[in-house]
Amino acid sequence: MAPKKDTLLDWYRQMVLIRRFEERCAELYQQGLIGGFLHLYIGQEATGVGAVNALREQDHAITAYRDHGLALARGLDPKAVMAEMLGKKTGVSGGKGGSMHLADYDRRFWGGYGIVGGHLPLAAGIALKAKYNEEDEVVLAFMGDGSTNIGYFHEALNLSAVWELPVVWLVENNQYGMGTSVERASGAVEIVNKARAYCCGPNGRGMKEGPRVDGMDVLAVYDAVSEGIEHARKHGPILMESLTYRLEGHSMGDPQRYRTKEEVEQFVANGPIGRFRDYLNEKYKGIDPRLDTIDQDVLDTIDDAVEFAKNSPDPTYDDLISHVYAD
Amino acid sequence: MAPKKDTLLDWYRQMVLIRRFEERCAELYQQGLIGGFLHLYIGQEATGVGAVNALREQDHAITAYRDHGLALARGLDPKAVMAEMLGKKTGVSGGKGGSMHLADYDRRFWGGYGIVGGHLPLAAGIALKAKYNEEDEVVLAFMGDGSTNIGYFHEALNLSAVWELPVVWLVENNQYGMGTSVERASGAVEIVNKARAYCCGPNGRGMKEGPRVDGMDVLAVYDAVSEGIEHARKHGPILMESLTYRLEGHSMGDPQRYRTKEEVEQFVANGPIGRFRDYLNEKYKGIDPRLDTIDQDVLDTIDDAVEFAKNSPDPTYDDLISHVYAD
Amino acid sequence: MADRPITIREALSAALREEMHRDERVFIMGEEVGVWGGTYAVTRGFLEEFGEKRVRDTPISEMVIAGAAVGAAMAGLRPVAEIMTINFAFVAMDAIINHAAKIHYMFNGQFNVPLVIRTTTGGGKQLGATHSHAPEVIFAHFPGLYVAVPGTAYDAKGMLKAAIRDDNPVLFVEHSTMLQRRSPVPDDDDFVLPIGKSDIKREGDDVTIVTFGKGLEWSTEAADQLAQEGIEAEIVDLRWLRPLDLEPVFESFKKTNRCVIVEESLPMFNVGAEIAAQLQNELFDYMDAPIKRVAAMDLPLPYNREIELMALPNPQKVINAVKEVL
Amino acid sequence: MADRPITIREALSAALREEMHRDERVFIMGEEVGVWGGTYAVTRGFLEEFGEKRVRDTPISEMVIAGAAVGAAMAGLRPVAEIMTINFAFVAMDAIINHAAKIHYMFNGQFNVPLVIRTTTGGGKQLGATHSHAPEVIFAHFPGLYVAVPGTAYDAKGMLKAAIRDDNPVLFVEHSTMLQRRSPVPDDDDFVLPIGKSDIKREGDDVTIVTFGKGLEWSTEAADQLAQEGIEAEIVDLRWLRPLDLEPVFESFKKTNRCVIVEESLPMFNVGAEIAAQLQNELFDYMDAPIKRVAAMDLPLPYNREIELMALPNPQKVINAVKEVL
Ligand SMILES: Cc1ncc(C[n+]2csc(CCOP(=O)(O)OP(=O)(O)O)c2C)c(N)n1
Ligand SMILES: Cc1ncc(C[n+]2csc(CCOP(=O)(O)OP(=O)(O)O)c2C)c(N)n1
Ligand SMILES: [Mg+2]
Ligand SMILES: [Mg+2]
Repeated sequence: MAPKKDTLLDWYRQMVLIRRFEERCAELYQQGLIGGFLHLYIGQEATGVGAVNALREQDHAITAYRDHGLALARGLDPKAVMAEMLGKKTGVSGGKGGSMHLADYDRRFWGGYGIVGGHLPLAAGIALKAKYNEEDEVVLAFMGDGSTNIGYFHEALNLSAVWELPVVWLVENNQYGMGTSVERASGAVEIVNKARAYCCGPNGRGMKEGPRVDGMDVLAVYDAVSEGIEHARKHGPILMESLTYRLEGHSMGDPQRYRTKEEVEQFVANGPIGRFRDYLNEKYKGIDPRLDTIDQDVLDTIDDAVEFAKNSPDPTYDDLISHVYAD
Repeated sequence: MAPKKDTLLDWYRQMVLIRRFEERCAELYQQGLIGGFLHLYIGQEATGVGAVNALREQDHAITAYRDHGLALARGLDPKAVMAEMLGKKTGVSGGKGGSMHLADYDRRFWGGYGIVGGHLPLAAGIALKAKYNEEDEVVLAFMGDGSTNIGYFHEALNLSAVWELPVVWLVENNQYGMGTSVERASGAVEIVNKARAYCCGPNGRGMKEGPRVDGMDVLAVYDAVSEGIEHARKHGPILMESLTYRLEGHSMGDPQRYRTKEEVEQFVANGPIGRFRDYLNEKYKGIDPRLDTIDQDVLDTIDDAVEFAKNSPDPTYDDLISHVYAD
Repeated sequence: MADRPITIREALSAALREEMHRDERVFIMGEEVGVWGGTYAVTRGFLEEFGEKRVRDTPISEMVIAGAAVGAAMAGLRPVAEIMTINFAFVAMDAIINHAAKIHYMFNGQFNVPLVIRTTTGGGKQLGATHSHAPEVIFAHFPGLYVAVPGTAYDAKGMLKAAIRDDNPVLFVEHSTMLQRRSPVPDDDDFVLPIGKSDIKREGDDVTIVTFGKGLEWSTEAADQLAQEGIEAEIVDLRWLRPLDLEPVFESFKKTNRCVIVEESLPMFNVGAEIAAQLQNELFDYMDAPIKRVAAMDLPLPYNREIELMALPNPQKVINAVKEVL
Repeated sequence: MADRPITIREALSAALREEMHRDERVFIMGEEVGVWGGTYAVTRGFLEEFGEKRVRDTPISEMVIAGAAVGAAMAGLRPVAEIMTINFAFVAMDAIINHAAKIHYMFNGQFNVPLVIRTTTGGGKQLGATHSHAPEVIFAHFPGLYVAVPGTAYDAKGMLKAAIRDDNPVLFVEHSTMLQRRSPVPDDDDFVLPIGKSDIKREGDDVTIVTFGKGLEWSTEAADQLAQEGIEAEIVDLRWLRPLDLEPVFESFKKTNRCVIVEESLPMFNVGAEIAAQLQNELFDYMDAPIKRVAAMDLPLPYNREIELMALPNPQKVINAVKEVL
């Protein structure tokens, strides 16, 4: 079912929101208002928005530390997300998590995690819950290309195959893990090929090798992940790959010796937002002013978020010592 | 180059030696002279003997805890191996290692390791040494089917592919990891398929998917591993699989609820030693008495080994406290 | 409901079985828990009783055993994950320390992790350097996790039930050579012990012995022998390394003014160190003698039985230490 | 050869560079050590200088980084493996504890493991619960491994060179917030410090402060302030947690009779516990006051800067502890 116009405009809004939100974060980082690591999602918006919007309300999402884009796409309040970036008590994780650890229980957004691959077993476990309770829920687990080389990946994908868990394993292949390109880090350079290590058990049970989708095309991602979710619901896990690109450094202060300016510029020129805007302009003649309005609205949203975050209180000593254990 | 008669007879001797040696070990275990875990290799002799004999002197072998057969095939002195089983000072590991930790530096037999998969990175590291020093050496790394599901496997095989290390990864698929059959533990039931996760990088670099060889046929194993070694020398890693069967329990005291007596009996009837003896009798008419002599010699060898082991001293307090650190 | 003498193995089985009957969300996952019946036979018959859904054999994949259990717990189930022995918990260390123990805090309480990781510990079985660890202390180092170290059937049952009912991750450490120890246990589905409470296992006025797990066996034997010489040792069984309850230790020390800590851990940076440090800090004025520690020797354990036993604590070493402080 | 003030980062680079020139068998492997130049820029320029053979970027695979380095070391190379930060060492824990530390013993000395694992430690950078560990103590718990925790450029260089030349596995722990600290270092290719020697970093008669790593910074600042009040602290820098050299601590304590231990570790089962326990045991008659410990609070570190700093030690906390024991 092709998405409606309003839906497409909302995706556009989400993509622009992510982009502007992160640009503002980079500024706030320079000003010292955001600390720690800051991993920007800029360039990967089509992947995040296309994939997350393929989720149904009851489905789950989980990812690594490069999580702002996915959190916003999943509908987390930009105010609370920005407050978390600034470490405020009103942040989604009470200011204790920071940029890498955004989560929202109510939206089934299980967080950002900083240990590469560490969240993949969690995804399997969440999917097990759905299967155990016979609930129609799917887990969409995002991960970077680099993380597919760690032991966690292997164990989590294998378990999901053996137990036929409803997981869509989605590799955001942005071509580098920090400064190491895929072909310098991975035996298989087509990451979806790794599915073959988890297929096929009795009656063809196991991991489906999904497509390598153009991760700069939000519609393509949406379609592919939608199909992936259908597959996961009915048959079990699938591994798919979104070919994308990180336009900024790995985190703030990356010397970027591992790639050329020209390489980056080529991707800037073909960025996902511009492409989608062209598509919308093509499809809906005369829509451009409406897109401008969205652009403006997004800026207002972000101003509000920053304002909210700045005016929010820091957590206190009581917060520091709370939630070490559940009571 | 087809092996000569003497070679074949020597393989026969090795296989019988392993079998009788372990039968004796089982007795000594019942008598309380061997302690700890005792993982018998009975049923897998053709794999060990075929594979180890494909090694050249300069090559390396490493394995998990099910290591008696490989140690003996690699030419470790049965006396010193038996002494290790009994925990004596004269044992290959000074009585500190025991059954699971046989090793011999001089024979490039890097040991028996008890943590499932833990030795696989070591194999990669040993191969790296060869490559680093531009030496024509190959590492033959044995592992069980069950160990291919642990993170170590993934990381070690991937690294060997990316760095093009001279390793033959040989899975001894005896169909169970303890009580868990391959199809209950592994997404891929043809374990060699897992090679596809490590292939192919730039210029086809990566893991070669090797054959699934009849692990009950010592000649087939020898041929396949010989080719594997050639491949590893020239091109880098290869993953291969030997289809075999463990006729005894996982270790002593295995209730074996996971398989039927009928299943076991079927493999007993087609055991590797009987098959090889039939082959020899077929190929060399009138050889049977010579095989009987070998059988008898082996028993003498083992008697000597047990005698030696029993008469050897226990390690002392000084041994206990030595080699915690190298000096 | 009368107490019945049962073994620690039976106590553990009973606790698991009762909690699985009580709460549908409780399930077991791990290597060989199902078809095999548990490497230490604790879950024998469970597959038949509860079925494959609730008794889940896993591949040899400790990282995902622990990690998937964390995810399932966050999502609302109550997994009892088994790591066959604590020697294999190093492979799962990140999942335990960085995930099980941190998630509740890191996301400001949004997710609970009601998880029990059962495992067996201990040397003395001729399994050599990599298979003879008793490293409970390094897990207890980290906040966010509880660490249970029962030494009797009574405690094993009451503590395991408490662990399963609690909303926090618990590393539940059973000693592989104590599973046949027998003691009376209430035959009561609601027999649950509090989390983080030490227990006086024996009363005495002359010296305080603080211990846990296997140490309880050595200490009890030592105390029996000491009693024949007229020396009355009070034994405080910690039962939990986290939360660590030292109140009974302090109370006892105020009376005895002398203390020996007994544990199977390695001798450096161990449980005894913490207790000695806290005692001298809290009760400086009560110290009549240095606090002594009995632990394993500072080396990997060897296979050979003779020398392995030399490296481990035993009742005689406890007696010697007690005599040093008297 | 005169001493030159350089940073810890420069000291580490120099040590690595010199040892790589001296010995062909020494090579570097780890994540981002090559093209990137090291996440903390310690190996910047090394790829250009030594080539891909000796400066080896790896996949994100800590288990095999540590494990392959063990194998290479057993086979005769001398790897310097880098685990980007100690937070990621939990994933490699089994390779470090069960393999690096055990192999020499388990095979009765047949194989040496001349391996250095470099890593950075420490909180205080707003990285949150999983990225702010300072868990050196849990590695030091295990025999078979050495654990280095330098706090000055001088020590960093001399200790790293010693670690590379030694035939044992060494976990070499650098503090991520101290890399810019500067001190004079001999410009000498054969400047090598002994393994397992503590060092008196400041002399004083009133109190002994025992510390290491980042604690040295806090303790020095505290001692400076205390000096202004006429309190002279003696600072013993452990430098190594294994081998642990407490002789200088004992000597100092005999003089001061008072001791504070300062570390970034979590507060329970930490380094201070061991030292306090040993002090009361060895020098019971010299104790004029309880031994105090300053450590991080017993919780995972949060992201927010204000509360993160509350949880960590600082000079004021050291001063307070010193005043308690005086
Ligand atoms: C276990 C572990 N090792 C190393 C790191 C350091 N690290 C953080 S991000 C990263 C690169 C990950 O690359 P990829 O998976 O491709 O994700 P991307 O950053 O490209 O989104 C590394 C090595 C870590 N966080 N965890
Ligand atoms: C990390 C780890 N987990 C669990 C174990 C316990 N264990 C020992 S052998 C074994 C089964 C291994 O099966 P496989 O690899 O097929 O080898 P086989 O015993 O069949 O030779 C298990 C689970 C272990 N030693 N190490
Ligand atoms: Mg990437
Ligand atoms: Mg097997």
